[in-house]
Amino acid sequence: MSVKQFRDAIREAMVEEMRRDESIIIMGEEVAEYDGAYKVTQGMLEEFGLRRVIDTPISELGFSGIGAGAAMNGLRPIIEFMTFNFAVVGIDQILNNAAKIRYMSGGQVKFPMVFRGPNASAGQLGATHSVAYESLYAHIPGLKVMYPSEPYDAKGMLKTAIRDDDPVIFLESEQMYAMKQEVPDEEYLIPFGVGKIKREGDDVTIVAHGKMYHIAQQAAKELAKDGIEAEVIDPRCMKPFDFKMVIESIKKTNRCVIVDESHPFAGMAAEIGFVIQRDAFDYLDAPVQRVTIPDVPAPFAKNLFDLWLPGPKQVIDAVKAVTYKN
Amino acid sequence: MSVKQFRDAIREAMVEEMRRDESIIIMGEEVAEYDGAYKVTQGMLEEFGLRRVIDTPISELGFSGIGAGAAMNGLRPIIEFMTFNFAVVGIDQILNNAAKIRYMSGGQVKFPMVFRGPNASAGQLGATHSVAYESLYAHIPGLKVMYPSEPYDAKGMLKTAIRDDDPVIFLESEQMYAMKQEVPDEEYLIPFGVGKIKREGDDVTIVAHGKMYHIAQQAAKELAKDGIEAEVIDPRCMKPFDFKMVIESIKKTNRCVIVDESHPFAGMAAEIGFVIQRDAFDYLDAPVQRVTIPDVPAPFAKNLFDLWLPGPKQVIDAVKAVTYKN
Amino acid sequence: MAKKADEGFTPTGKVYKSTTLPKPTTKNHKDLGIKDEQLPEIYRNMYLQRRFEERAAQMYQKGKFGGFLHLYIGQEAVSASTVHVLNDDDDIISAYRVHGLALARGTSPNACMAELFGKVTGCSKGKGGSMHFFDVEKHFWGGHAIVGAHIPLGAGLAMANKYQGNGRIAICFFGDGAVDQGSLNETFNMAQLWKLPVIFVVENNGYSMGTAVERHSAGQLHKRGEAYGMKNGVANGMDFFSMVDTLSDIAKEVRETNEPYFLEVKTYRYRGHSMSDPGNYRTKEELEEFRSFDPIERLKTYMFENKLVSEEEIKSIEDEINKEVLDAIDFAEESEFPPASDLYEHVYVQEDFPFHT
Amino acid sequence: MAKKADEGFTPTGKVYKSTTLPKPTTKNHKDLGIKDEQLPEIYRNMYLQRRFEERAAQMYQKGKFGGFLHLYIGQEAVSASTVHVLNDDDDIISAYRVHGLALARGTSPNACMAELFGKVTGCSKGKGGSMHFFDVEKHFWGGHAIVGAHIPLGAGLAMANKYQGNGRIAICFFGDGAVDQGSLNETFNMAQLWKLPVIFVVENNGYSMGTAVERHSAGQLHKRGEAYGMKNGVANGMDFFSMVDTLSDIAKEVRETNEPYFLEVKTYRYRGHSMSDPGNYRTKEELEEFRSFDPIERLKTYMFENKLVSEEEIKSIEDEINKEVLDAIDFAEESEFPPASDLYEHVYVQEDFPFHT
Ligand SMILES: Cc1ncc(C[n+]2csc(CCOP(=O)(O)OP(=O)(O)O)c2C)c(N)n1
Ligand SMILES: Cc1ncc(C[n+]2csc(CCOP(=O)(O)OP(=O)(O)O)c2C)c(N)n1
Ligand SMILES: [Mg+2]
Ligand SMILES: [Mg+2]
Repeated sequence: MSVKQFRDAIREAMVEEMRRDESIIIMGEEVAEYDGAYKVTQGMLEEFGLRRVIDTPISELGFSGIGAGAAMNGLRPIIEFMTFNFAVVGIDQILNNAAKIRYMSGGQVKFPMVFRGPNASAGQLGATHSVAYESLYAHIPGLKVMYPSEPYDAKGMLKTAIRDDDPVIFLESEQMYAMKQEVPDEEYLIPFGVGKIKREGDDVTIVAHGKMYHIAQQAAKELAKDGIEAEVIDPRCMKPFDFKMVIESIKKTNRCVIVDESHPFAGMAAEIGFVIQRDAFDYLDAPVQRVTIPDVPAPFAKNLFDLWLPGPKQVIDAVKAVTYKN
Repeated sequence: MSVKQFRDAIREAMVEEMRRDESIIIMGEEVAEYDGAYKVTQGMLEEFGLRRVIDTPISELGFSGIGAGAAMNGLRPIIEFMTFNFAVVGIDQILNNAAKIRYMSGGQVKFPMVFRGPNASAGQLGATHSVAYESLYAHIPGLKVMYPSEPYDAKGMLKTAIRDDDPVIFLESEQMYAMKQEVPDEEYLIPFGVGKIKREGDDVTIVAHGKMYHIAQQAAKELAKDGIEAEVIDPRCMKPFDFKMVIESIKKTNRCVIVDESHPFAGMAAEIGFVIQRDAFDYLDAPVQRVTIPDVPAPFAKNLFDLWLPGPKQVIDAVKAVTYKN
Repeated sequence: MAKKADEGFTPTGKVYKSTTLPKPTTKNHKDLGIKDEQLPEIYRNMYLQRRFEERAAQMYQKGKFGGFLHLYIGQEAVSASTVHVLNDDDDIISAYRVHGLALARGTSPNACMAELFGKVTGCSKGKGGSMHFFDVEKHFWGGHAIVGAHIPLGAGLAMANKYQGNGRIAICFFGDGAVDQGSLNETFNMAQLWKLPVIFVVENNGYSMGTAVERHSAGQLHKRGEAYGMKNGVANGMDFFSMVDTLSDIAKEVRETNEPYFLEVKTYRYRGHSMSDPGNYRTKEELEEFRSFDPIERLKTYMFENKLVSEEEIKSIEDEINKEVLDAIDFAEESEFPPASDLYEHVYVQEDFPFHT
Repeated sequence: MAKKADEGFTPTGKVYKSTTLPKPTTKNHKDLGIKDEQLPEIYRNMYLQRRFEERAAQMYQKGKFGGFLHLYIGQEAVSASTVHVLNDDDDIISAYRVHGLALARGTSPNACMAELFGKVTGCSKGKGGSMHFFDVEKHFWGGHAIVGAHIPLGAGLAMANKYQGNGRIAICFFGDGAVDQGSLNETFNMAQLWKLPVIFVVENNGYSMGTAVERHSAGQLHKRGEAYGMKNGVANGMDFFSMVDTLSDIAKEVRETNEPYFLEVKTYRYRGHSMSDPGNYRTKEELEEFRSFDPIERLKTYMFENKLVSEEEIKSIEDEINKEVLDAIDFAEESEFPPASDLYEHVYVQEDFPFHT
């Protein structure tokens, strides 16, 4: 065990897998000679050389597609997006090629590849640079979507993603890269579709992933002072999603708040909430509530940005609403 | 009043608006000299000339963006996508430029433009050509999304969309283009965010848009034979969405089924269902159910395709489930 | 108000002469290393493509299957020469006008026809249809219908080949309409920068749907490679020998240097863009002119003139093919549709993916 | 296993000499139609850009505002010459390294500084920040931070101008990194085909973040226009006179012919890509060399050598600017943040849009 940053956990997952399997390569902007825009790939060029750690031009469509073509033909590319905001110009390769060609070929082709990089907001970067895209990718059949919130999960999940034969969207966060946690030295893998109860409680279930998981924990601590014990579930994987774990928890707590940084309209929180009301209708003592950003783009100004991004207060308010404590 | 095809209703809306306002242009693949891939723009080149009816190369990113730039600078472009499946390569211009630049400029810029064309499946065209994209666009703040199901609505809504100063995604359907309906000769406009109760009933509310609206009506007719009277709401506009109308209806029926051709995971149906449980929790006698395509890409084979696309039977089953009649 | 510009934007209005063929090669088959006995087989290959599609069109019109149907008729010399020149394990990828190439590569008419019919015996198990033929065992990577979107895939196939050092090259076909997609440029830049062993081929058949080349693409198509320093050239796609002549040099060079090449093939499709296209954008004269260059007739004439084959031999090839194609129709008709469970197959490699609705 | 290719893909390894400047023009200011008394104003313009950004960097380091900060320092001759050559109602659009261009166009230092600070008095009302300066009244269309995504917008501005016949042209700036985005090519094709009056300018400052031009773009950048038959050329962006010389010919021609032009400007950024970039990818020598071409120093020297301005005059310009920039900081500090209600403003033009959560 040793304490590691989130970015180190991700790097280690890649490095260990690349040592194990020579067909893995990584490509993206500034991943090689610059050592990574956020230093996630630091030192990888040195260890694996220019053949396996590949700087690309700013051509997200092109290199996503070249990666997909290489994946069809025997390689296992990891595509790093500097952030997922920039993946939008390349999204056709993800939604149409990586996600659908296997189906259209009757199973003759596979895409053992990972698209990874920071997702969602990272402070005041303006509207185009602050979108949480997990809902959009999870919407598309043919993709798997992982979104860890802690270094331990990140490492085990990324290793699973890299070894998997399906295209995986692996979402990280600039603002989580420096977070630290104990990470085992031995190898471990965390499977798809398995969430984790990270705090136990009987009064309400809070489901929160990515950066919002940490907000949920802060809220849970506050709530405990008021005698409300929240169960905090980090689903970790967006698709497949561990509905079972969430519903089991609700059978106990009868109340649920979902915290999600993506746009509210037809987002992850809507999906989770919909399924809960459908599959746990008789257990709900209150409607499921969601805490998301408002349905507006990200503003630059600090005060507006702070209003925009959900914080513990909104989570607490939502919990009070579902527990009828306000 | 005269009976018109859906495609004629759309064309008339464009033609009437273009006569009224010289700043409106239309651009897209084969819209001019070919008279439209689906003959929606038939005759428009002849009336308005090459200056206003503009054939583009197959460059969805480029012409969406050129249209957006022209919109910033005084024109009111209508961008026709041959289908919305092909808009994916140009989606960055929609999600980031048309949707967000106004916000980032503090309101100095506007995008009075319409992106329109057929959406969703149109028979056996394979996985990349059969996606219903309404959920994806409705997810993005800054866009408005309309999706009419009948010629009358189509005309009045498209005129509203063209006159509006915000970017509007206007979704049509190849398979609805030949549908006919009485359409008034006088001008009329249908506002954003206003649904329509197209069949009244007390037993269950069915919410269905686009092609699925017609499936819902077929199901409602069948159900009536069994003495179940469904209220069928066509929301018409995806964003803003007429939640009020749906919730009022549920206060009467206490049950709801949503029919939606988009992918289920974090789709329109999830959003509608989530909001219903949140805002009408105490009125629900059964969980809200959704009828969507399965969470897989569109298959080609006729038998699989027919299994894939929701039909009246699935709607009837869902209604039976929420009315506890099975 | 400001004075209006009178002119429109896109160049217009008249029907264009869509494309001009370069002169065919003067080399004969021996010069090109083609043995006498190979010629009838090449003829068979092209004739199969033609006959298959003629029958497919009939079946489509009879309502035997749905979806789009884009015919390759007129362009068969391109596919046949490609398969002739390349090694069997070189990687081929193309757009949605793809029946000819699949048949040329050796995918059976049965599997192809069954795919059109959406049967489980189809080359894509009935999951892809006309636009998505795949035969990966034969290094045939489909069948892609988002215009331009498979161009990066073609480069990716080549990247994997280079990485693995397996000596294979890739060839990536697309239509003149695809040249306007930015995917081409992003790919060209990386292919050149990274020295990827890939031949990009634009099959310039004069039209992107109803839009003549000059109306959708500024400049000459093959010049699009020059900006990147990519070697490029033009070939006559209506003549099998010309294609072989050009392609074999290119393939050799690409294999040796690992550097990409961009070839513009001038060709022509006799039929409409798809079955619903009346083709009003071109003149009958143009169509007739190109029909007079028919690659299949041309090869036949060559063989007759050089006494390399008898009328009977040709007849028996044609009869065999005709029968093969009719058999393929029977095969397709009699084949089963995919089982219902196939709806959930081939989405993920993972077998127990927990689908939810 | 197959033999592995030893080499990598992207050209590597060493630090490249990023860019080579073309020879500066030999014309003097009179040859270029610049009046004596305009020169100090031009100096003022460039010096303002420089000083503003130096102070902005200080404020950033003090933590006065957040987000990214990309400095234009070294490239000021490009913005200043653009504004000098173009009409005030010609339309300008650029990427995210945009402070210099906004200031050159006349957006007040107050509004610019306040925007950095995210204040409601900012040129984008605090909604955009450093990368998204807008001043539409001055025909300055932003500030765009998705690399390459504003290139079609630039052509669209020109399309509207041509449609309206208003005599205005558009100019669209982007970095060398943006040249690799397919948006450029799709736009170039249509701009050429449709004859749009737009000047595309790549500010080739040698690097896209840490990647030297030769490592990210195959071939010479300005050649990217040639494939489309687009006129193109290269200019020395470190020299104001050279820029004026080139740009005024281009602007004249574009205005007269409605045809686009692609200009590659060779320039250099002295600072890192953004504030967090240590710049290890280049040598100190290279940086020093380019500093020796400093466009501001160069103009000052020219004025001194030609006795067009006195030391005192320069000093007083600099003092005024220094004060103006300090005042701008005060202005920004004292300005209000946007009201909370602004969160929901400027999403839609429609005033009563029913937001829901
Ligand atoms: C991105 C995209 N836009 C539009 C279409 C619709 N479409 C299909 S084929 C076609 C014309 C393509 O012409 P070309 O590339 O010349 O190929 P050809 O049909 O001549 O073989 C168009 C516009 C599409 N499939 N994908
Ligand atoms: C589509 C996209 N990909 C990646 C980025 C991240 N990014 C921002 S600036 C930049 C480098 C751009 O370099 P260049 O175009 O040369 O402009 P310069 O910074 O030199 O002015 C990168 C990679 C982005 N903003 N957008
Ligand atoms: Mg063509
Ligand atoms: Mg640069």
